[in-house]
Amino acid sequence: MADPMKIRANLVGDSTEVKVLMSHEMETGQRKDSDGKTIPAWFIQRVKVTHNDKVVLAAQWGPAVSKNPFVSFKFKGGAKGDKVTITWVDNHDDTRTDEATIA
Amino acid sequence: MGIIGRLVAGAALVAIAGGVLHGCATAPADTEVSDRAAAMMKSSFKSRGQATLARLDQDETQRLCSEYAGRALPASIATKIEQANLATIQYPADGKLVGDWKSGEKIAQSGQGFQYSDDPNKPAGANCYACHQLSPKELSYGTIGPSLYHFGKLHGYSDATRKYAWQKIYNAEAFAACSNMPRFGHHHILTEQQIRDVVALLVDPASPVNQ
Amino acid sequence: MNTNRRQALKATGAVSLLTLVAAAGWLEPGDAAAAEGWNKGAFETHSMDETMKALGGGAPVPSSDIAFFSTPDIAENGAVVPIGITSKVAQTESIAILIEKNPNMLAAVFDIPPGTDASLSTRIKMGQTSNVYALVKANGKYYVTSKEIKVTLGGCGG
Amino acid sequence: MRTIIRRAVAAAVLAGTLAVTVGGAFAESTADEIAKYREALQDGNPAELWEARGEEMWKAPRGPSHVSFARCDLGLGPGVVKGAYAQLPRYFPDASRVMDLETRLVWCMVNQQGYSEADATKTKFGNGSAHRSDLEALAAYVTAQSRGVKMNVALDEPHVRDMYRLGEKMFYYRGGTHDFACATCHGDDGKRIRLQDLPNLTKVEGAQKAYTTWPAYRVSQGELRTFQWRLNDCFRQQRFPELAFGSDASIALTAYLAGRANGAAYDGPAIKR
Repeated sequence: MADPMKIRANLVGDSTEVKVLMSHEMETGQRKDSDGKTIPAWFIQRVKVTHNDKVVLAAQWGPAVSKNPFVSFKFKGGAKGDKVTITWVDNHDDTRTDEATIA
Repeated sequence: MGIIGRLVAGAALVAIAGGVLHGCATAPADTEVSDRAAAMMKSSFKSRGQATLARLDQDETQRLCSEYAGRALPASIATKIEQANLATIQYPADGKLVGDWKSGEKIAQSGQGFQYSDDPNKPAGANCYACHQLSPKELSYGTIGPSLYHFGKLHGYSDATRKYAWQKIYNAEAFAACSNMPRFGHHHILTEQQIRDVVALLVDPASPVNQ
Repeated sequence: MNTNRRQALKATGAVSLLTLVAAAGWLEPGDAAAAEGWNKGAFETHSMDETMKALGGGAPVPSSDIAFFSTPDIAENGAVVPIGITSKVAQTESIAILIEKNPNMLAAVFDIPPGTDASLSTRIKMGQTSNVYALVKANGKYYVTSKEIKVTLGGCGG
Repeated sequence: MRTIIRRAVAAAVLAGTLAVTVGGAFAESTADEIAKYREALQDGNPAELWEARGEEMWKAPRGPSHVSFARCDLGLGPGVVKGAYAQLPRYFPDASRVMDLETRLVWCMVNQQGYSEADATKTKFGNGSAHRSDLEALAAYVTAQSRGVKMNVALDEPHVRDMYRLGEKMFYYRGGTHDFACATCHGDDGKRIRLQDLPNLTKVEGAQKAYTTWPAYRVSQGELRTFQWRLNDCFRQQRFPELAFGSDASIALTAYLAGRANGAAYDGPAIKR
């Protein structure tokens, strides 16, 4: 199973700033291994961030997103103690969900 | 390099060693640490691919430059190192020192070669851009060595300039004892033709270096 | 990482993923087409024109209301190129990143629901020096700005 | 056709905005932009992913003996991690040897957790999720617990002092096909290789800045790398044979550089090109 994400969610003024690091190879499918065989593509395709069951960010990614992806954004309406939940799904249908408390 | 060249070089280097032993002012304790460090390295490194343990065996130039590193190199030793290395320089039998600058630019860009991770069957590069500015088009250049931009333009497109460029690439220690620059000809890092091409990159009026 | 968050992460493991995403209305449990929420066609294009077609939009209008931030002109390494995009176009619905000279042009699309700032940063890969486009969808229309990012070579073994 | 459309769109975009860099960049602006690049990376360091994995590993029972690192003494007492890295390498009487962090972790894995030496060092340097390195994750966790702690390697301890002096000799040792020593690239102020700044490790400030920012997440590799890796890969590029993991030479050179960094606050794991 994939490693947990590292999520930071901090209240800055009236916005919640979310910063997330995900553990993923984000293999492009363009690289070759030492034997010259193409390494198959393996990357996160969809990301969803929710706060109180409301979607605050949704994304579709291709393999050009860097290995161990990082995203930072802000949304309004969060309060200290609320949960921010992040889910990703990759092209192998592997998935991971983690949550953090707004500080 | 031909066998005769190697013998000459060897003899010259032995001569330096003799001279240094007489004038050696290094404290015994320091020599003892140096010897132990060398022995420790022999047991701590392992041969891998083309990079065998023999690479740790120093020639006289390497030994002296290590010994005096971090302090002033006495002028007499510097002169001896330079003379010995000047004697190693070989010239092409056909006397042609200048090749194709376009090929030279590729050689200057490539850092491949002689690492245990490199394919020994592929030609090595000179990696000039790692340390020098050359063509103004390449922004990613290093500063360990001086800028060589306008090398030919500044030095003049003369036979003397061409010969100096050849010699410097072949064995930089001939002009600057304990230079940071590899001895590309002396250590057979580059072939004769590759050296010609890098010389061309520096001295050909059409080379981007001289634009 | 503080202990509280670590515990929070552990607690999450107990929650069924499906319950969680179903609650968010994102995936329906047992929906065979769930994996198709990814626009495959759009991620296999080689030009702005093709990408726009796959996204279902027309030619984007250049806009000075879109700006890059914390996005250097030169990347020391193409494997990780920081990209920040802010859109001041009213009713911004999504922000996409396109890299002209990558094997496939579209790198990422972010949907921006109401209440979320139309401003985000992430990191993308670039195979070589290229124009990078910030494509914004607002009120059904597309807007774009671009900048060139140079990718440099590095290292002594390079 | 496709190309033409793309160019046309690009041209339209270029005409419509001023966001495109004007050509003819030169050295100073290059340096400025590289500085901006590095700054932009600081915001999120994937090294944290390694730290989190290392923390789990540090606390969990492991190996044939099924024991955690709770009894592993990094020099400040069994299981004490806080500040330990800032005093390594140090002399460990139980092993009769000066050890750096990685060799000490291997020692605990072998002598306490029951691993064979070969198993403990099987994946010294990770390569993707299929070949992850426990040692790199553990090192990320342990070093992060010294963040902000001043480097304080015991140079007055005779064994450490000796390794420091041997390491200094190694630093200046020229060899190989290219005549390189560590000092070739790291013996002068303000130098670069290609666009990478080279710390002058012969000066205290240079050694401090360099040593206190390892381990680091290398964006070029997408991996967290420790100081053992840093030395190993420097020697590869020096065209030397391979520096053996945890060898005396690796510890001597680490002792030299860590000792020269004394007094500076540890600031890793960092993120680097």
